[in-house]
Amino acid sequence: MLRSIINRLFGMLVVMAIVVTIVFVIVRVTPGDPAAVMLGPEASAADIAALRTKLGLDGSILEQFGRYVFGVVQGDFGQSIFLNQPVTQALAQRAEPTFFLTIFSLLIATIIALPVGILSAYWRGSIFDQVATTVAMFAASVPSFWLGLLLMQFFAVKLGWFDTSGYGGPGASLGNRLNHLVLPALALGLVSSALITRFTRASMLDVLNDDYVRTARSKGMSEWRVVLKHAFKNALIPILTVLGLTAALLISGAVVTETVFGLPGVGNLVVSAVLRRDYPIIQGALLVIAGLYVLVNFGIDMLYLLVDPRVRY
Amino acid sequence: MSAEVLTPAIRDQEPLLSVQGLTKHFPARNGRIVHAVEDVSFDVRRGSTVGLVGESGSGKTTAGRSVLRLVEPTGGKAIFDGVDLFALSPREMRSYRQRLQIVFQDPFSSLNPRMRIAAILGEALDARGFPRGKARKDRIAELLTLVGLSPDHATRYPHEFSGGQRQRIGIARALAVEPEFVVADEPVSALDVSVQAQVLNLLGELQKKLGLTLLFIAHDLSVVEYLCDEVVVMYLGRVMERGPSKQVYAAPRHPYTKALLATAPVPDPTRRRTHVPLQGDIPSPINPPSGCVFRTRCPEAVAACAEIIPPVEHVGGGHHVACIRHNEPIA
Amino acid sequence: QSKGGVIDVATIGEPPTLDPMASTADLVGIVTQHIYETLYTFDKDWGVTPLLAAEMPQISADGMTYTIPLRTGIKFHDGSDMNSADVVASLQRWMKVATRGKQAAETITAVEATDDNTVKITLNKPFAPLLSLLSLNNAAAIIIPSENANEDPMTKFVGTGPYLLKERKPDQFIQLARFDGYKSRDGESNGYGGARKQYLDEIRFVPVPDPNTRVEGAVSGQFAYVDSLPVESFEKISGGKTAPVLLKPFGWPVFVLNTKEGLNSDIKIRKAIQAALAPNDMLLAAFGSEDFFAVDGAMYPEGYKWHTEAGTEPYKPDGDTEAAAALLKEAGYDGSKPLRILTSRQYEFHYKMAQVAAEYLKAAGFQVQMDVVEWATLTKNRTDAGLWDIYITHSPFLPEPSLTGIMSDTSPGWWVSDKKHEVLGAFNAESDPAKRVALWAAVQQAVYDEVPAFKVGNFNALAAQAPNLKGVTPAPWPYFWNAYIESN
Amino acid sequence: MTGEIAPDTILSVQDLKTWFVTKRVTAKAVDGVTFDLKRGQTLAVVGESGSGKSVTSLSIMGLLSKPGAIAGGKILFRDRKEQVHDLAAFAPKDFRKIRGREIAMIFQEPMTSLNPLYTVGDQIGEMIALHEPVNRQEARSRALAMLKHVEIPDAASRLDDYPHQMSGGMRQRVMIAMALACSPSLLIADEPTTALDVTIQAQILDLLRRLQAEFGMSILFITHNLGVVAEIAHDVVVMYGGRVVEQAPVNDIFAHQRHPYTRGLLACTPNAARDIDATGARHALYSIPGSVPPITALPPGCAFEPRCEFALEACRAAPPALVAAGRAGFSRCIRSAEL
Amino acid sequence: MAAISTPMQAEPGLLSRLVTRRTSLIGLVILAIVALAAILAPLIAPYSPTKLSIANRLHAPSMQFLFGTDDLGRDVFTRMLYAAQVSLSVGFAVVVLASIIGIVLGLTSGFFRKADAPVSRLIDAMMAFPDILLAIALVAALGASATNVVIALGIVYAPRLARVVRASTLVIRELPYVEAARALGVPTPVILVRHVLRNVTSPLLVQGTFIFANAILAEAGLSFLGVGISPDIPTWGTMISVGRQYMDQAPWIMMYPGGAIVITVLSLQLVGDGLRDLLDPRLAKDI
Ligand SMILES: Nc1ncnc2c1ncn2[C@@H]1O[C@H](COP(=O)(O)OP(=O)(O)OP(=O)(O)O)[C@@H](O)[C@H]1O
Ligand SMILES: Nc1ncnc2c1ncn2[C@@H]1O[C@H](COP(=O)(O)OP(=O)(O)OP(=O)(O)O)[C@@H](O)[C@H]1O
Ligand SMILES: [Mg+2]
Ligand SMILES: [Mg+2]
Ligand code: NI
Repeated sequence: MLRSIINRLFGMLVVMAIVVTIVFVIVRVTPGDPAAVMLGPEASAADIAALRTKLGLDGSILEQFGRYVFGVVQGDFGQSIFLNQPVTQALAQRAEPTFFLTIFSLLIATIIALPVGILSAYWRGSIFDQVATTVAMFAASVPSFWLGLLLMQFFAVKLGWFDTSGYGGPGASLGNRLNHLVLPALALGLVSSALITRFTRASMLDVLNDDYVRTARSKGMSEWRVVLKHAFKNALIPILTVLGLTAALLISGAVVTETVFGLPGVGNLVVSAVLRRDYPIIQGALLVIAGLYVLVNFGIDMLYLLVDPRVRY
Repeated sequence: MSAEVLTPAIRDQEPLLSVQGLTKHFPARNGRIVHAVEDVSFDVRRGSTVGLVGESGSGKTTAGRSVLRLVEPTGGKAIFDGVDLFALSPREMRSYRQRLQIVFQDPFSSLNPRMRIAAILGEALDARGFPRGKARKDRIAELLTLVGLSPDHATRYPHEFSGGQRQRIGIARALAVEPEFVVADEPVSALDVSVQAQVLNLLGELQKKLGLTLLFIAHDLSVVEYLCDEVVVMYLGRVMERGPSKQVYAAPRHPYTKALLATAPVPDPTRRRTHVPLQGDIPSPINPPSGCVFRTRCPEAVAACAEIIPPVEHVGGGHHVACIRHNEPIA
Repeated sequence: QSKGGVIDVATIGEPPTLDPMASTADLVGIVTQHIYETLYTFDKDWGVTPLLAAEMPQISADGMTYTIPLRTGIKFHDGSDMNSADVVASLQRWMKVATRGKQAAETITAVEATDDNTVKITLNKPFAPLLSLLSLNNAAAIIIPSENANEDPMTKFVGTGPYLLKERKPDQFIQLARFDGYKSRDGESNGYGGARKQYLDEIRFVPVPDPNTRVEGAVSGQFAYVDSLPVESFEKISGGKTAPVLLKPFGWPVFVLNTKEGLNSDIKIRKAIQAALAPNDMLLAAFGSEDFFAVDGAMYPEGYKWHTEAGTEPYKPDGDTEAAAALLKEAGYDGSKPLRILTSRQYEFHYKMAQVAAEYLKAAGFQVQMDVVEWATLTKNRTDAGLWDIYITHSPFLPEPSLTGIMSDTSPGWWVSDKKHEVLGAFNAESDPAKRVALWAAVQQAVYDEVPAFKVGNFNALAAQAPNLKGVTPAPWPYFWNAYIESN
Repeated sequence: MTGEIAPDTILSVQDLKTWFVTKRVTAKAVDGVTFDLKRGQTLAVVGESGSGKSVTSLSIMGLLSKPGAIAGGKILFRDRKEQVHDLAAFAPKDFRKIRGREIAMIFQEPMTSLNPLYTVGDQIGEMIALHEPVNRQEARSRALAMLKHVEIPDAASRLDDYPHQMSGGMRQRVMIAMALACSPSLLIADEPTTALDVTIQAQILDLLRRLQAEFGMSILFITHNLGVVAEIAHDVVVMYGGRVVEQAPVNDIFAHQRHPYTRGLLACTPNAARDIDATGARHALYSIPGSVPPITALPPGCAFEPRCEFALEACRAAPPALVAAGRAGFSRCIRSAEL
Repeated sequence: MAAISTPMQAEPGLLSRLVTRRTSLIGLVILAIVALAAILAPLIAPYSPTKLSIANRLHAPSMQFLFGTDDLGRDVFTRMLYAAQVSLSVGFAVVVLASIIGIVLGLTSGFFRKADAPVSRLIDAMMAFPDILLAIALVAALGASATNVVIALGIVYAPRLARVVRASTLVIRELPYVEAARALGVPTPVILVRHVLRNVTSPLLVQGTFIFANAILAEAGLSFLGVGISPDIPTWGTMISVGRQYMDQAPWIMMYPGGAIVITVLSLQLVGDGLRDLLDPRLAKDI
């Protein structure tokens, strides 16, 4: 078992190596010059060239790649061109809102999705099922930014319950900061609850048809116990995978939502970095997010070990 | 009811196929090995039917597929008509393919659901370069008639047929290339009892009509006794006993064969079995027992059984046994 | 007017740097002018007035030597005193690092300290814009401690301004706090000049890059001051918790033409473009209502001393499609080569003007190709003459006309001609302000004759301000010394 | 709590109809099934795939899944207190008192019928805890005792195994242990040996026979293998197309079939003693022509009529009734007397 | 059973079975209407989608302008019709591109054991990027244009399809009919196309429908962030992104295209769901 964990870890490294390469390639073929942006509208070509040299943007692509990989391996993602600080620091500073946003929306999504999914699978074809499925499908069809805009318009602008944007000023309390996450988390959570609901329903349907559920019933236990103890625990295994996937989707959603709500998170950072041609930031963020995703998946694989006795790598 | 008498297979000819020391290992998790087939040898005479029986997981299917090189064997030889099939390059093997065919167990997954019957049979005809046009249409009709279907079934899709009919189509596909040798892998186990007999009769008929040589894989001992001239009994990848059906059934020499015959349920309430000779389960082929693989369940095992792998010995009349105690008189 | 209070100011984004020498971006200037100070600055009439200098310089008769007396007792944020050595080091850094400094460096032969509190600048020819260059807050000639002057990029943000940098969280806020050691000039405040009062305890600049989010923020009253709002949200803001502030006029959108390569190297084509464009529709589409723009061909609007109508006849508010078509024909344009308009959506009004312009250009017979790219790409691509024929930008009305982009031979557009050099040279060499106004008319005439760029008109800027925030003077680069919270 | 049921009978299914009604079709999966099961005896239900065996057993357990529902008939069951219930009229929650405690069930697929996430000890213990007031410890020791009953070698160490760690035969033993944990009076076994090898099948059959002697429960044994029937049954019910075509004591059925279908079934299984003569010549097997019709397209008359060599015009008109035939049996054939 | 006429309908009358499901029918009808509107746009649109008319800017919906006008005086209804053309074509093109890449990758890794590990790792790596983020980076890299958005989204969604194809291929590869073909000596490419590819169409169809829906949403997201299709090409996404500034004064500019997205994506999901229920044997077994 230890050996297979090591195997998986190795596989993870291979995936990360590919990720690093993909990231580098994508970012470096991008047109647009960070030096020109930094120097402002009236900079001269010579100034720009000088800055490029200083930023290490010269040399062949291969050289740049070599330097980059060398840095990454040492945990050095480079220096943000625009922000003039190490990429790791820039990312760390923005991790909090993204982290909480992801967690909250995942929580909201799960709290809505699991019960609804379970019940609509159980009452398959009932009015409840039809309504729940339709609502879920509706939620999955709404662009999250659009929902965010509507929520902002209503709760923040009309009712004034929340700030429209930002993440509190300097020294804002944690509570104050988290207050800024209510609307974005709601927008994201609602949209992603749809996916989890549908998936929960599907895997419950699957499991409810399994033989051991029939066995459980034949033992004379209550339906509720059949559903929760015997069916749901089995359905949970594929649902775990989807939760991992949703976490990735949420980061995607966060990119747009953070922009709508002006949250100083990683997503926002990436979008502005794209506009600012801040290569190291884009690389670093893509790398960290992809790395997190790979890690989350690894974690989920490990969770399987706990939940599912059949899995022995 | 008048039964048609079918001529039994021509005996005592050179074997069409001679399997020698066939071994197949599959890789398993964590670098371990599944010993699916281990040093299996048997001959199949031209025009005869050889039955391959054994419990689930004993390597029957793998042996059959290895001979056709549908899985690449790990070792051994399969001398077919004087040529070792295992020594052929993939390209050379292509030209042998149509001489050896296979019929599968599951009548549902053995036909591509998206192809019409004509296309399924046509694919087989293509394989031997059959020309297109009217001749092909006639040939398809002929094949369908041969297996007891109607020529106008050619335009239908597999899901429009019952299990028995599908099995007939599978047989027609195998026969389309006019093979000399057919592996029939449990062709009737998935069928309803009332249809099994139809398919068995068809196989018997075809064999006679076309002079086919048949390797018939089965679970069901009574079917093998009925259909096969010779029988090979396998257990955990190895041959326990083989020989002419009559002899093996009448006087089994290996404890495993005896146990199998004793446990097979017979539709006769007056002959109820009183004791169960075999205890326990078939061990894992990943680490089979040392020595005789059967010893862990063998009612007659002695300490020596764990020491040596019993050689397959000839006990007369083509009857072979792999048991160190086969000469001892046993109660 | 009491001390105290903290304000949040929403800005259009995160400044790329807090080193105002290193950037000409308006945003950098807005934020850093609170931290650093220059020797001179502008009063409310855009006249140059001393800031860290004790008074206006003594200019030698030949206009080649500037002797600048410094104020004494000025402290840097790190507690050290400012002296002439710091000023010399800072100006030298400026000439090396800042684009405007480099421009000035061409005429500057020496910067030296004559004593502890006097600095002398020697030129190789008269150069009238020098004082304006020293006064501007972007690519600014800020004064920093000499020991920091060797740094590039700058890592210690130490200035003499009324507010010092307390904390910066990129993309979250830049927190400035009152500098207790600040020594204000005496007397009244006058524009950027005169006394600077430090009522507020803290000023926080919060980047809100999305204009709509800024609007929402303004409406919901989340910020004390919101900069750079889309003018069309005027009404919406009026209904909200902060009051709209219209800065009228703020600046001018401009279509810069590539005189170096491609279609627009032919002056006839440039003339055709000049005739084809219809500023009226372009501005209306871009700014929504006449309240927010003015159709005006003069390069400086009325109210500026530089205002003149000289040469503006070709500027036709509704365009002259026929004249343009005729010019095109004369130029022998066959429509096979597209006119490439390079623009971005960073500023939505650029893009809208481009869309309307494209329609008018097509009507005149042009084949038009719109290259809508990100601002970052635009700033890169515009430096490559092979990539574009027109690019769109805008500028505030700079206090010194010669600082305008097209006046530089090397800035994208690359307008170079004998006529230009003649009129601009005369303008730059003249140091008498009155005479310079007359000379400017000739420059404007040349711009209209040779069409290196097309000025679309004047536009207003919208900001929003909390009702209890007082003492903020509307300005293109808003500043918050002198501002205070009115307690009720 | 009604019903006519003989005193020695524990289960009496009377004209049971279980239909699957959808918008498009009505599948009469069970359409008039009648049989009696005597106390302490084994009744085998044989029939080919799709003949309605499983649906019958699920109807008895109240485990039908949508859209299946009982459309008519009675399922009279005598519980331990000698009370007779009509299970066909039970509400879902009434079944909870019956299942596990009075009637237990084992299924065809030992591989999938146990919950993969719980140990076998937990699953047997759960059955006990559901019906009897025991604490964890007791449940566990009872589970262990049951494992020993079903002859699992080294039972104590297997108690904490997960199902996937066991072979098919072992799992089926666990299923049996679980089913018998609360000593039900009726055990329904739906093809419990079909998925197993012959050697294992023999072990399981043997085990069931011995447990029956020990626990005294009645067994409703579903299979399609006539050999197995001969091994284990006291009485036999033959089903075809959702109907009972013949019921008789086991010896009678094999000796003398009163329905052409039963006769055909027996004739078509190869039997070397019968089908190969002394010279080694092989006779063609008897075969029933055609194939089993889909349940949704049964002929209007006798379901077997299209394949029957004895069919008459009258067979086509209406389904024949189940009539007494032979010593103690019934047959659904108008010519049963002639056979 | 009646003989069936076209080979694509080996699953007999997929369409006809689909329309018997109420929800799928609703989805199909909406889709048909949207598609028809898109195709017939030049015929039914009352105005030009590109011609500016500054004088008419920000007209509220009225009889003259059904859905009002936008900031440059263009008729929103007209633009929505043309936007449907672009949004649907983008979505469809993404599906086609993703399918091509996905099929190649999926078949390769599913059928050839040697290729499985490297290709699977590549797929894993690509799946590690959140879709919008990867799309943004790709569009930024390639330059913002409709073609590049399609390419970027195609690349983003290809791994998902590849996984579906791979999973099905792994199953089909082991099926007896594939083995039968091998036993007959049918060449591998033929087996791949005739036996494997044909039988992965069902899961591909289901997944493709959902990717179609996702692609429309993603395109809107990209355009909203300003890194998508050039805003002078009307798509629902670009329309919202322009309309956002006028959310207050002229909510119709963003409301109608937003509604169009919701409805179209919803109907695609309804159809996809229906298809899955019909084609996915796991769920089909109890219908
Ligand atoms: N492709 C494979 N990879 C790994 N192991 C395999 C593979 N095919 C078969 N095996 C293993 O090889 C052994 C023999 O299998 P095989 O299918 O030949 O048995 P069989 O006698 O045909 O059984 P059955 O009666 O169930 O068909 C089994 O343990 C099986 O799990
Ligand atoms: N949920 C269902 N919906 C519709 N028809 C069903 C359903 N369950 C069973 N049937 C039908 O009822 C008929 C009888 O099925 P049943 O499972 O009882 O057969 P069986 O005799 O147990 O067969 P097998 O030997 O294959 O287990 C079959 O034709 C089957 O298709
Ligand atoms: Mg097999
Ligand atoms: Mg059944
Ligand atoms: Ni006879």
